[in-house]
Amino acid sequence: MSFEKRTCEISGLEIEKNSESMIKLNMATAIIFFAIGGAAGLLVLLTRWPAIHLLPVEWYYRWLTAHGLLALLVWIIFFEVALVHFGSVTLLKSRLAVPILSKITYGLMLGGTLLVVVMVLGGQADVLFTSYVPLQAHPLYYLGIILFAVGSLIAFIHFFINAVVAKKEGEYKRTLPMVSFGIMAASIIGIMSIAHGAAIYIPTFLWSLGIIETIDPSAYRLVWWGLGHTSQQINVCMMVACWYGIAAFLFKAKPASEKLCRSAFVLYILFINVASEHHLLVDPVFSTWHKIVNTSYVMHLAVLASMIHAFAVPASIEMGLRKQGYNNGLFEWLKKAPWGNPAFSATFISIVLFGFLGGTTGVIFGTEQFSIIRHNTWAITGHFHGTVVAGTTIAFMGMAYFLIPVFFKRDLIMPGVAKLQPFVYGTGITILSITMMAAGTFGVPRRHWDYNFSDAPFGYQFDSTVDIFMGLVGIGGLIAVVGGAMFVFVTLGSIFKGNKRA
Amino acid sequence: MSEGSEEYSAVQKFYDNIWLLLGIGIVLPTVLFTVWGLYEVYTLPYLPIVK
Amino acid sequence: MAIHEPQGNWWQPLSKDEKIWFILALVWMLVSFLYMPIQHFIGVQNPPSESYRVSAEDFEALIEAQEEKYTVGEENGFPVVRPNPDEPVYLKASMWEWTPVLELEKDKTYKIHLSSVDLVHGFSIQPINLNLMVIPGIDYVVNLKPTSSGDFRILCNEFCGLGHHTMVGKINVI
Amino acid sequence: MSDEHNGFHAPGTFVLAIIFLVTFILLWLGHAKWLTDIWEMY
Repeated sequence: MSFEKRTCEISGLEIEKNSESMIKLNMATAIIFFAIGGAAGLLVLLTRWPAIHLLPVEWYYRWLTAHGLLALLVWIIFFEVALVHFGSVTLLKSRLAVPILSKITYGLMLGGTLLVVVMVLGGQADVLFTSYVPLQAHPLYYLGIILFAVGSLIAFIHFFINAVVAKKEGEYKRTLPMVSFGIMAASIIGIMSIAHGAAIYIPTFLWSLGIIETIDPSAYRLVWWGLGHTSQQINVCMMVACWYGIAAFLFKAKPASEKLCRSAFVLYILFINVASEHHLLVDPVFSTWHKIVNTSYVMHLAVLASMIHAFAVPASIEMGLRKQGYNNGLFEWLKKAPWGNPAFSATFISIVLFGFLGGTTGVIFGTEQFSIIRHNTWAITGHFHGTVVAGTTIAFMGMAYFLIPVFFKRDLIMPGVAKLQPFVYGTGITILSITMMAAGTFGVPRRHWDYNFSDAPFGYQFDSTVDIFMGLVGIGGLIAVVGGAMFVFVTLGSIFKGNKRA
Repeated sequence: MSEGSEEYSAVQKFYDNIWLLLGIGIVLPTVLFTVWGLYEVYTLPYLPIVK
Repeated sequence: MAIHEPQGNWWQPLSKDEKIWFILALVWMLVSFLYMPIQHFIGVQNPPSESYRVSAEDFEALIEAQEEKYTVGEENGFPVVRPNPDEPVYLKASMWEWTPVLELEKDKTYKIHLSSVDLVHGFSIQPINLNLMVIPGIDYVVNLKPTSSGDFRILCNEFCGLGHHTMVGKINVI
Repeated sequence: MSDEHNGFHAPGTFVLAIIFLVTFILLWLGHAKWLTDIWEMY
């Protein structure tokens, strides 16, 4: 088949025109929402920092809702839509099968996002990210989420359409390349996740209009987490695909074993979704067997998969660097690795932090009994800042540093800032995540405006160590905000003002 | 199914079948987590109240 | 490369380090997941599994009956209830209070019925940091044995509206 | 390479992985200990 494409001289990739414009659009939109979501995070941070306690109570919860939605959902899913196009078109040297679908996706997601943001900041949806019924928001809030979800669902289905077309036209024979395979796994998880989103948000929307009388709060929690946690598994899967991608682009690295790495992705597809059970471990209603089977027997197979990836990716990088001659001792390859290249440093930081901060604590807090001492404390917030931020977000930052020159045909501006950025951001998030978990260990609740309980009928003071952790969370958060701002300036600056390449 | 002279293992064929993966990836967690969970929600008995 | 299609049969044996790592990871996962069911038999801290449906009216009635029978005093406007360890104990979550204040005896096991009459709340005993969910319309039966004495607080750790941060209850263990 | 499937391809990564596993197990054991500090419940 012939279609309009160009060959990129940096990566050697063949870039098809329709997908190129969609990748650029989704990536730029993602970064803009990252900036807004990060700013919302700063407001939340300054409120929880006891020395400042910036926002009044209603605005704290509104900005917290906005921070969750924008940073956890909007930034990440827009970036993932770009990756879906990258994995199913660019990497398969194919074409965008149905260009209009990509445009519909973009329109629905953007429209949904704007509607949701207006509703939340307009004070019509003080329900937080999870909107547990019977808390109720304005119907337009639910409608906004539904639009966003339908848009992203179309994008994930589009992966399969593109893959079928590519295979039919002979662009690949039988096996997807590893990175595409990972993005395919993420798309399956995405379809599963968003189907649950539809199953819960459409009835909730009707309920907010008064058409349905009640929604069972337990059923809501069950199905909502089929969306809420599963959507985080899309992120995990996409992040791992990015690790493999960067390792391949920078070091021509080959997965040490196709068999092992693909098996790990298949374990994700089959088993990682039931990790949603983590949120229900100390809920009434669900039986011990429902909890144990879904968390233990099944979920641990997905953790095994993560441990395989966590070994396979650095191993492939090590093998690539050893081939380049850095073969002395155990760690010469690590010392001589291209630490000045932000695409590499971000990827490596993402692997290490995801493993040590997010991964270990995720498995531990998700153990049925350990949930008793961690559920809904700030330790949980610390955990997912270790996964979604230190893992996924930093991996996507690395991918952005690599993809912007490829797709926008512009050089990165301020290379010195870009070089430092992953380290600054990584340091900030590490401090933030660890100290949040430490405070949570003492029982500090998440989603809480005033941990001094000054207006409560019975006063309570946490152990005085907690004050130190609360302050450190503030400092770590500020460092992360600086790192995040550096990323936004470098990437948006490069997109609009970077030196043009031929 | 044979293309060229090489033998492919059954697992490799399974991993290359993206539609099968899509099907299992949706059905398995939906049954194990959602359907089972909803069954427990809607069969929960009422509190026996001692008057 | 991971961005190209692998050729031919890629179902090949693993290298030695991969094999060792895979086995170590698998063994550790087995330990971690066998722990959960085993802890139900040998451990004394497990998430309770008994629960029922209950309407807000029925639960309010149970709370009132308990207050009539066992109230021993009052603290900050809340009745202080000293229940009999042999009978069920009821604790109500609502926006934004925990009723009543419970007075429990150390090392006695109580069957505590937790429910909410409006929104989803989070039951968090401090400073021991024991956390459970409270769902409206559901009665969660918790067999609880306080093993330390003193004044304890019940925080709400699930967002329940703008007064969420003032929702603090009390348990005295004597 | 004769030791294609016998030798260690990535010894450095293997050492890092073992450090990770030890951290993981220690953290897990810490939680098992902290769990026994709370009230008895079932």
